[in-house]
Amino acid sequence: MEQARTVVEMRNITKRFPGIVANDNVSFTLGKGEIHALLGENGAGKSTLMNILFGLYQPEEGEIFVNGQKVNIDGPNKAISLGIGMVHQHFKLVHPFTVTENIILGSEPKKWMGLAVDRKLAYEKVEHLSKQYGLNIDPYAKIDDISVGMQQRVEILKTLYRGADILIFDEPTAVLTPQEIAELLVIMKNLVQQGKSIILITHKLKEIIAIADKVTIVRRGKLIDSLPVAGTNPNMLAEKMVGREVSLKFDKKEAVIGEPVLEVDRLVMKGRGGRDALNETSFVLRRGEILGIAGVEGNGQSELIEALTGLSSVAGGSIKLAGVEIAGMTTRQVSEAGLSLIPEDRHKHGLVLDFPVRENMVLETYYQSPFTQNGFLNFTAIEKHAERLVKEFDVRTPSIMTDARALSGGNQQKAIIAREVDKNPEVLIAAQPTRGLDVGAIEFIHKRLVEQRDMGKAVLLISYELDEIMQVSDRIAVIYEGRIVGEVKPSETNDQQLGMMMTDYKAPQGGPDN
Amino acid sequence: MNKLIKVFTKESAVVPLIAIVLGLLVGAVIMWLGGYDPILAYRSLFNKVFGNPYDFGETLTAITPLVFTGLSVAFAFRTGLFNIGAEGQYIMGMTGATFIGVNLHMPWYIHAPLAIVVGTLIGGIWGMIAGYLKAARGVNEVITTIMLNWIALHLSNYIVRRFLLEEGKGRSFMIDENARVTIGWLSRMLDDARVHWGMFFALLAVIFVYAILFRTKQGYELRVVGSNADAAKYAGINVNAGIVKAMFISGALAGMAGVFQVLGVFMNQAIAAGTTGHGFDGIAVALLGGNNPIGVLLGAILFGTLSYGAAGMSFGANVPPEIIRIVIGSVIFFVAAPGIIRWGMKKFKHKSSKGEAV
Amino acid sequence: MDIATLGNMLNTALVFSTALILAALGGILSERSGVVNIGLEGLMTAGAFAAAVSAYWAEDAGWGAASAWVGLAAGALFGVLFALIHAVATITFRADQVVSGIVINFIATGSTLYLVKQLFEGAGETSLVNETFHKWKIPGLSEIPIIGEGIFNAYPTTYVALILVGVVFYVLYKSTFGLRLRAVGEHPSAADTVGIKVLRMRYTAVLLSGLLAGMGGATIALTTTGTFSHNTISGQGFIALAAVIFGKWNPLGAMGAAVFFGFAQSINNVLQLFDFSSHIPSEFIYMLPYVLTILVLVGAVGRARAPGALGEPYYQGKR
Amino acid sequence: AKNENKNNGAASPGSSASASPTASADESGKDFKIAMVTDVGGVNDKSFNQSAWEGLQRLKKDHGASVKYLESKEPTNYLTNINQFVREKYNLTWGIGFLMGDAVKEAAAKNPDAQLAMIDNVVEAPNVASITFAENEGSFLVGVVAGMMTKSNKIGFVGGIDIPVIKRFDLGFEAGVKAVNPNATIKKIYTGAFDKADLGKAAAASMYNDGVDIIFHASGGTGNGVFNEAKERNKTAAKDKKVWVIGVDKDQSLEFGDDVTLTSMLKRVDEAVYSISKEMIDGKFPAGKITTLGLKDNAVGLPDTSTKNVPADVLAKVEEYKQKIISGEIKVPTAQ
Ligand SMILES: Nc1ncnc2c1ncn2[C@@H]1O[C@H](COP(=O)(O)OP(=O)(O)OP(=O)(O)O)[C@@H](O)[C@H]1O
Ligand SMILES: Nc1ncnc2c1ncn2[C@@H]1O[C@H](COP(=O)(O)OP(=O)(O)OP(=O)(O)O)[C@@H](O)[C@H]1O
Ligand SMILES: [Mg+2]
Ligand SMILES: [Mg+2]
Repeated sequence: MEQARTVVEMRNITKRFPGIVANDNVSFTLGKGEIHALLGENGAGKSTLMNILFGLYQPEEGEIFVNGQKVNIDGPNKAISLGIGMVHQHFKLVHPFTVTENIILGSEPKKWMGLAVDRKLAYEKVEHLSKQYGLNIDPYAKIDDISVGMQQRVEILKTLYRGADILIFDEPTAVLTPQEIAELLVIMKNLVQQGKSIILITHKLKEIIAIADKVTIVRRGKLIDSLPVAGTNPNMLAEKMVGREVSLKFDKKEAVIGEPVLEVDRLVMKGRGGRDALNETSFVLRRGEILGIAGVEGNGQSELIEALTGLSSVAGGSIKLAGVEIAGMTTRQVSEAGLSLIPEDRHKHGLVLDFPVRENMVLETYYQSPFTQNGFLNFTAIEKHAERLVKEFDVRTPSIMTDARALSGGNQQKAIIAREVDKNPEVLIAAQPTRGLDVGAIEFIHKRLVEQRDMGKAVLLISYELDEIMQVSDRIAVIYEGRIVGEVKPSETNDQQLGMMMTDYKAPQGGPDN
Repeated sequence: MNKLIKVFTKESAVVPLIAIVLGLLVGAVIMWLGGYDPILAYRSLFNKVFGNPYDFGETLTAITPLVFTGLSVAFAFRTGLFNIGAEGQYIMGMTGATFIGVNLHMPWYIHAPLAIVVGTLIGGIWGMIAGYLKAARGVNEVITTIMLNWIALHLSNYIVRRFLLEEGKGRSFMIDENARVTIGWLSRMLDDARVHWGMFFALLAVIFVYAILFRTKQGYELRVVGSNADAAKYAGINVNAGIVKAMFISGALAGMAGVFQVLGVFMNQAIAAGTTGHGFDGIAVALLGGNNPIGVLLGAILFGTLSYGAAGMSFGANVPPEIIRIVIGSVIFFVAAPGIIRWGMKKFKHKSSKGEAV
Repeated sequence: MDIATLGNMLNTALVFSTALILAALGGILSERSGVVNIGLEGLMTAGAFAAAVSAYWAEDAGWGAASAWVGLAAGALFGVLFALIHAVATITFRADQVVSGIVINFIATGSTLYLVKQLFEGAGETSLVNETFHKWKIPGLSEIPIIGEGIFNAYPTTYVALILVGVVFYVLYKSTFGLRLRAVGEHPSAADTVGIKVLRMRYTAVLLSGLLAGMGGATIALTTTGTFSHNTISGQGFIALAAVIFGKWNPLGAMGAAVFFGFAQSINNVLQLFDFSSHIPSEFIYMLPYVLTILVLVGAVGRARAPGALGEPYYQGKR
Repeated sequence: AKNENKNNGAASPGSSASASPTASADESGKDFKIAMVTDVGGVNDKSFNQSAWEGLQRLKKDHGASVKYLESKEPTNYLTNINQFVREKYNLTWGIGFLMGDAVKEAAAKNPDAQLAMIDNVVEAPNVASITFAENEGSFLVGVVAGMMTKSNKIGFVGGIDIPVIKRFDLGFEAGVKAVNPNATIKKIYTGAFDKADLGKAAAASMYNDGVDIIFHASGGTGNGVFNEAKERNKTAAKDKKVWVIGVDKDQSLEFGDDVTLTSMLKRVDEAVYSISKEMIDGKFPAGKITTLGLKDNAVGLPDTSTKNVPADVLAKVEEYKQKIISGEIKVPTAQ
């Protein structure tokens, strides 16, 4: 690697939002051909800093230099023309559009004197680019129909299509499977070899150690340190990030396993397009254990959740909760029978964002005494309940009257967990409970899950993140194409083996070439 | 209580006030450009409304249906539904009340309440049709309510003609004395203005809607459905039933507007060529009131006062009464886009601080 | 019912549908960009007013047959003017789009009538325009059975509307502008991050919707009434809005919905002329178009999917 | 001051038709305030409201009375608008249009000292003068014209809403046609509205397509569409395929031209308003009386301009029937 020439320099950037300084005099330098990690807790200001570099926000103070020139990045257009591309934390894809349409959007190849989009040329270009970088994307597919991993590749292609030399990845691995992560890391290495420079935001310290050249750490908007990765270790990074010592090793007592409480037997459910989303899925969950469901996204996990919670009806099979058949019950009946769900999508399914915390805390129990008396809501009881949960679960909110929308992701998640755990369920289903959260928040949530287990409850953990599954579960069931294809103990397996089970690995597949 | 207080907190009280002033100013400028005397016009408007007991009473009567239709639209909005059909529900409510009022003969303590209940129910059912079609078939309620408005108009004309017609009058028979809800003593106090119990029902409806929405389990459910239907489903709330219920209540409220127009004002139902617009005005009132029951009440008062006073403007200052629609439109505009007012205030402050510096 | 009747019904239906098609196209453009437009009624009112007034003036000034075209242009222009209010309120000041639409309806009805009274000595209606549009028979094509009489002997505005359906379809689905417009309506921040000026696109779309809806209103004044008064536009804007949704935000779909509606209206007249149906109470016949619309919607499979960002004001950096 | 005129004086378009010479102006009405309240159609409805207002304006011109109107925006306004004038001590307040009946009755009962008058409806009260018209008689005569002049033997009637007044037009017309041409068929369409020109146009199109060559409309603004369709057809039609419209209330040939307007069924609301108001000024207000104005009063009938399109022999026939109706030899039906 050549001696790093500076391609981006951000000097003394300050950006304020109402009531908060998101970036406080932060400086940041990116060298050519470098992979530079940006690390910090939720809300530390990482995305904000990068959004400034990409022209989405204007800083109150500070200067930006690109390739040695002082620039004023007043919008994404300017950033793009400077060769900056960004893969956003929340993908910026138009779902009803095809892959190609998304990629060319804004700089379309034209025909007929610019009157029409030259689709043929566009598809060719995308196909070519996809080959060049080994991304393997179907240019004709609709975004709606492709996996999250593929969607991310579309985002990457978008930047490459625009000729970006400086690529910003904002938490690109939060939503990916282990295989996809491995592939992404390869792709990134590939990119720097082709002369690109990369800024990588991630909460996963392992990834930083594995791939980054430098790391910059921010905390509460302030720059803490910027140092070469060589010579650091995860513990040291974590400590710099949170400002205190964190134990990355997750300790839990041996599980005391009791009788079966959730018995799922040959569950069948039709998915979209008539194919079986659940194909005779069977497993048993016992008291006092955490069963992790490992699997690549889209292998029936969502359908399994819908079936268990009564959100969708099943085509066959049985679900017994503490001996009672719950297949065919309504969501409410299932909930009353003792099943709680921490849903995967907290914004869409877990909360009413425009309601205050107070009212979100009784979303499933509002109709029960003491929250409702004679048809009227009892706000004293509701408030007391909310105050207690906020305190017990350390939900950081200005007050219980604050709208849920205003809470940070981590605190929103804590609120949901508080609500679900407090229902004192027999079975707690946790779907992707820590997606996008920082190490501190993750630690908190994992502890709560184990606490439930230790109280003799049963926990079903559904996650696409192998690390999480391996750390938290007492037993792991692997789901593949709607079927449980194997069960293992975390202590008796490893990433590789699990990864193979998850993809029903039979023969080597043509991965990205390098 | 908190919500009540919220209504009167600084920002939310000041912006509407400025909006009203600005709206009146817009009207004044237009009148002035048209060669009218805006001051005389507004004075005439004020006089028309507050100048004598009769007109004051009639203003109350004009406000009453707007409170109901405003609540109707606001209620639906709160539950995530856009009810453009208050107009049709109003007409159906009217027809229900007329039917009972004309065809039955009972003591007043049964007759009037029965007419109110039946009219209200029919309005509710009319709203429920749109709710049902949305819940069961996914048909957008905006289209169905628009269509149902026209269907209601013609259907009620048919019912009046076929079952209720007083030959040669082009309207139904007068309703039974016992079905009327006029308030004799108050009416006499107000120089025979057609005041009726409907306005007290309107106030009750404000409280009722407020209580339902923010105080009851039912309202909580409906608001969850309105704010995030997916979350409602995950929370075990029956979203489809919620939609149907919400449209029933919304329709019933609009129906009540029609009920009291028959039982308190007209005492009959005419074969109508078109709709009265109370339902559409209800949309404006709901929006003026920020879809909050108390806001709706205030919005209806403003709307009703201006509309009723418009005749005074045209009488006293010869101003075409259409001007008042511009005024109302402008007020809503400024209420809806508080950004404009804030932007204006900022500019203003900026300027004056600059002035000081110089 | 013979063949000729069918052609005649189609012809009548198209007269009725033309304004709906134009306004619905406007609605589609606006809503595809993410801006709800329930102000179509008001925009049509503005268009009808301007058309009636300026065609009358043009006629007075001796412009002859060109007067109607002047009226059409003026209607379009006035529609744009009122749409500008909607655009400023909803796009720049992020006012609630439904509220702003209602405001447009209020201000349009109020101000046009006020202006009529100012311009016509206190009259509530503009003076009659004689130089309105007249039907054009397309030689050759008009000889085809049914559709010849049905489609190719129509007002020029009908041809304009049908051509515009094609144009809008092409623009939406084939052109760069359309791709960007749809992106803005589905996911504005995605569009923003690839350098598309979201607000500018929305302005363009809303102003175009004013143009088209204004033309729609003008059509009614220049082919049907010849004047403008308080009831020249009475509900057509809302029907056009229904056509937008019914047609699933697709120009061809909206055209289908508008023609369907026009057809249902003309059935209604034909029914009154036949003996077998003359016993049906007329009220039920009047209801027919509306009932049919609901029935078709109930029978139609698949829910309409509104543009993803419809109704949401755009803030840069909003998640 | 400019605006004062708008309401109180300036002739509205088309009002000059029946104005009497200004030379005869006297000041007998100087101290009298006379007002009218329109129904929701508004003062420019090209129909009875407008006609009534023309009558009042003529009264002002001829006799110096001060006149004023209020338009009702919705039915609740009927009573409040009337009361506005009654409270302002107007000498006479007119309720124009059938729909105002109940409101006039109510106001009259509550204000026994006030003088009110009513067009198109009967209000039995000691202080109200009620004026109705025998529309069926006039319609009979235009029916005679249509029956004699149709070439296709198919004649159309376009009604607004199916209410008693419109039924009178309908039945009178039908009787007239049948009297002279028993073989003619009459097609009827009620559009269900008085203010939807598009429905009028569609209805006319269906009729003309069906072979109808003359349409009589009694549908207010909806009729604009009928005229529009007829004009459109006559633009391109061969001479022998020409279609006609028979106008209503006013001489509609003045607005829509005589190339489509065969004749009109005049209903002289202006005359009635003018003369009854004058009687009030002269102290001869027909309080409590019901006046039905028909052919004998020249309050309904054909305008003079009919000679343009209606041949003399037909007009002669019309005159013959007119006499028969006046003499009572022919009874024109009013309702079924
Ligand atoms: N558009 C905005 N308006 C107001 N405040 C904002 C906005 N965007 C970010 N913030 C604030 O700025 C702070 C930094 O946010 P940012 O999204 O940059 O954090 P982050 O480091 O990317 O967090 P995460 O790891 O969760 O992605 C947050 O605490 C938030 O309060
Ligand atoms: N558009 C916005 N307007 C105002 N405040 C915002 C906005 N977007 C975010 N915030 C603020 O940002 C803070 C954190 O939001 P953010 O979504 O960055 O949280 P997070 O911890 O990064 O969680 P996530 O996992 O959802 O990214 C909240 O306190 C919220 O008030
Ligand atoms: Mg975040
Ligand atoms: Mg971030």
